[in-house]
Amino acid sequence: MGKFYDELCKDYRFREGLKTCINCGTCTAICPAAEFYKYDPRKIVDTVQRKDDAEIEALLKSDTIWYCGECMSCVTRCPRKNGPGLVIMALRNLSAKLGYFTCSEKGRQLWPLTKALNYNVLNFGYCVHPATFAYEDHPESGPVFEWVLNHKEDVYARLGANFGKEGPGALRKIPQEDLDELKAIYDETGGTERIQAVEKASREKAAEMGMDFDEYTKYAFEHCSPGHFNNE
Amino acid sequence: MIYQGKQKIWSDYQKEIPDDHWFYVRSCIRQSFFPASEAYFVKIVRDVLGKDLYETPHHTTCGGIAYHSDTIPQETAMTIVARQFALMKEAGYKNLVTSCITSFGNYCEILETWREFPELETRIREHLWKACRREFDKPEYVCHASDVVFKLRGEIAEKAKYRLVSRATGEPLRVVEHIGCHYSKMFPHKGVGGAEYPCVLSGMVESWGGQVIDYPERRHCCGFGFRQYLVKANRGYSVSNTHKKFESMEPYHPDMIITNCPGCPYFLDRWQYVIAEQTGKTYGQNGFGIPALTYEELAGLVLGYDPWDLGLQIHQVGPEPLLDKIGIAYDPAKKYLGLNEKEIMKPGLPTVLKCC
Amino acid sequence: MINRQPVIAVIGAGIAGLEAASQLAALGYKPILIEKAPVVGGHVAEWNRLFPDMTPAEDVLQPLLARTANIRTLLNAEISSINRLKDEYNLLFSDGSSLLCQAVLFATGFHLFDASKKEEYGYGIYDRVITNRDLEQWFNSRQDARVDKPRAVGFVHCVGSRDLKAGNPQCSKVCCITAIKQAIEMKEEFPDAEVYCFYMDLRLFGKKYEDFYIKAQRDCGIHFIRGRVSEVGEAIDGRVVVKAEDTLSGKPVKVTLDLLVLMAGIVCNPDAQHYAREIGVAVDEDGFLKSRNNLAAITDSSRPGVFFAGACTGAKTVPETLAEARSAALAIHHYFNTRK
Amino acid sequence: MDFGFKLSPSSAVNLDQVDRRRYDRLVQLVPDASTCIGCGSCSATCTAAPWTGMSVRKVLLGLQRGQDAEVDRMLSACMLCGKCTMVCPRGINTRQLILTLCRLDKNGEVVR
Repeated sequence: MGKFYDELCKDYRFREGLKTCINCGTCTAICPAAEFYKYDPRKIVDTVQRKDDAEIEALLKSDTIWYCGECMSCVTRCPRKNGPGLVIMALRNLSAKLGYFTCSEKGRQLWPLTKALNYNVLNFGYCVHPATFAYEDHPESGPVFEWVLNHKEDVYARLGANFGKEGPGALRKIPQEDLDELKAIYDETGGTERIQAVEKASREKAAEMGMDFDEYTKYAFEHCSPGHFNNE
Repeated sequence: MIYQGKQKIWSDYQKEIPDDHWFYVRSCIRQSFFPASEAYFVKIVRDVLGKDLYETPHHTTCGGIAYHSDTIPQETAMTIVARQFALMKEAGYKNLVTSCITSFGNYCEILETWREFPELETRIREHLWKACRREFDKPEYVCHASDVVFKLRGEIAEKAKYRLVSRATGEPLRVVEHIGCHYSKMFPHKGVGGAEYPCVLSGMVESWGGQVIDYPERRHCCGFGFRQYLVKANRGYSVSNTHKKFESMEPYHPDMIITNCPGCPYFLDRWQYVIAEQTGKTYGQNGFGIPALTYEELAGLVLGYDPWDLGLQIHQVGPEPLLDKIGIAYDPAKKYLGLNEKEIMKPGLPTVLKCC
Repeated sequence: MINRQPVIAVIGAGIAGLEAASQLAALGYKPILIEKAPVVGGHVAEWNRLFPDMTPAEDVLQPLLARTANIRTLLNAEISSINRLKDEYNLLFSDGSSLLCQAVLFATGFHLFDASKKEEYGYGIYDRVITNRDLEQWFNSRQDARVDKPRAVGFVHCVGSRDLKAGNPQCSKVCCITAIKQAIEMKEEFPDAEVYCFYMDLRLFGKKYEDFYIKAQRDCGIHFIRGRVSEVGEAIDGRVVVKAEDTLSGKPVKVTLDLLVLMAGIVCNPDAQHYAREIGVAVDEDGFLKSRNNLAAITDSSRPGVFFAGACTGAKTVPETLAEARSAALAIHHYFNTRK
Repeated sequence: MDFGFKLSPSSAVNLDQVDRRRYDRLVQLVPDASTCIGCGSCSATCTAAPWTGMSVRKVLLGLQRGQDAEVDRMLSACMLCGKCTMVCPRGINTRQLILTLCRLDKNGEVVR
């Protein structure tokens, strides 16, 4: 009893985020995720504070913990100084660590995210970069951004960026020695290990689902089964 | 609405903002989607107002988006931030200015966590030393770039070429503000004006002649939600949240939206395009949308810079009705030109949303 | 023979001070009532009717006033500081006068929590948001433009109570029943109005309180929603939009109201904290004055000659306050009796 | 244009718009129905609950939150054993409540 709870307690965000919950629902009332998804942050915090291993394990393997948008609106209002959003971050962290995230559709999205964001960080020095922002993955970025992406050099030069060049400025090329430092930080602090663990669990899941890994990655990125939203 | 009530709250959340010598760190999203905003922030602060703002080419992301998408452990995010602090120390600066709200929130969260758990700070110092052979000092002040513009809003007003009023009627423009969740929702005292009625943007709008419009869903998230936008399968969450905000602000007929966070203007802009395509509905006048600008773009406009230099052409919502209302001169023929008026193709047009 | 001549200062002439002074007088003492305000009666004098019998506040106050009419009462008397001497206390007033006494009774009562501090509820910002006290004053005066034939009224329980962020983690105890009283009164006043109560827990501990709750449900059709209000916004017509989670169904709810009443909680009178610290009387972690023993000696302070009655030690109902005031009078009597 | 995702309606219950006619009529016919305190005794003792999610408490709440389909689904699971009547601390005649409710349509009209 309580082994997952004890594990969660090692996470500073969990210690900050869970004091005592009185189930008042203040968090849920303004939660952007609760409004659209089958999601209730109050219930998650209440489940976790019951310390029941079976219940927490079910959460770690569920879609539920992946619905939060980490806007932290809940943190402002909780009368008991809890941060449901921080509790979610700790749950997600543990789910990633244990490989449980592959048990749910929303959890499996962790791989395409991990791959894309960390690729950007380690190669361009930023989490998002026009070089890897593909219009076909982002049709909502609109015809105007399709145009920007098709004329990156011209448009970014026009708008005062230092696109892909040395020296300071927006979208500059990050010197290799700085990217090397980022890599060293990842190696030192568990970032690399996390990426590898998420990849390994995802590859196993892809095999289990009978999918080629690229196909699995794309499917996780794009596919949304019915049933997540409240009206479904 | 009782304006004095807000003033009373604002007076409780006075934030100390240093008035010079800033160490600037850029934003993943702002530099990608609103590069001219960063360029004009630097230009206005340095060239127009004569302040010292330093940028090193060696700085990087703070890792905030990767962190809030749960793809890196907390200690990785903290050590990336510690490296930024180290670069600041090496350059001899103490006042950190971030171009991004997620970063600003990330820096505040990390410093607060270290304050509460000093052993964690010690561990991060070890990590940074082992990984990069660097040492850091914590910043004396952490500000968002909008705090700086807020601080300088009076000087900008003095040099302004335009005011946020209708040229035809002299009436103030009706402006909706959108603060960005990580600015002060986690730490209300870190934001100018607190979490419930922040005045960092409303202060600018009022100084520059506009009228701030409150509406019921003002405090609601733009819908970014990190993974809820970044993963295609989740974007229904993102657009639904923005939709909720637009439905709530629609009856007030705002002339524009001013935003704090780099992500919000992207979502408040692009989701108008998507909503128009999916439902046929537009929120501005005559089939246009409501322009969602960055505060740098707005500062640039009042100072009289060319809207196309400020990058308003890479918003999907056309800014022309707003520019016309204020009486800002622009050349439609030059909207989509490259550097030195180089002819490049024009973007395609949305089927529903009018944008020029 | 008991020494009948000590000077007893009763600080505060609300119902606790009045009742205690009246009892002390009946025991043969000559207490002095010290009141900062220009009138006596405290909060009860500002209230219209009292739960759970809808007794006019007047009916509680009038007999007390009659019984204390001959007691020396200093009005507009602001104590600037209190000095502790060997066995005595010297009260210094802002007009330069002073009073040397052998016993001090704190009957300093409570302050209503400043509802504007719960910024998300918009008190002092949104026109249609008022407090329990504002509504009670409207019942008295019928003059408040904000109360204008409302068709939908909401009550928010626990505003600045049970709230760590507001600095008051304690339950204010009387707000649940006050909300039910005021909700019933509003329903009686405006029968067509929908009335909502947003609560975390309904703490209806007192005699007849549960009956009052059943009446509110069955006879008045008041809607009880178990969820703490998270946010209030203003709609374009000036009405307020209230958001909460209905935790019993696990769904966010929102409702548009013509009037929102915040049940501001009870906090210690800051003057009392100030005086207590000056004379070395302990203040509890909850901000209220600390009794020598919360079970057996609630009216005793940590210092000889200093006593408590009423809400200075925590939220109290009217009957509890009156009973405690009598108890304090008796404690003072024993104090002088045993010292003799 | 297909973006690969779509707008979703808000799930927040808007109390301004909820149709409470069926509930109001029920309360006219069985006034005690309004005195429910949501304690859950009825659900805890309910024979049908473990398999069907039947709960008198939730039925009453669902009526006030515009969740008619869910209410009818729960009602259809009731076996009228009456155990809930025995345990209700407010003495609500839940059996009568259920029978009455089954006779009311969405508009609160007696149809059976």
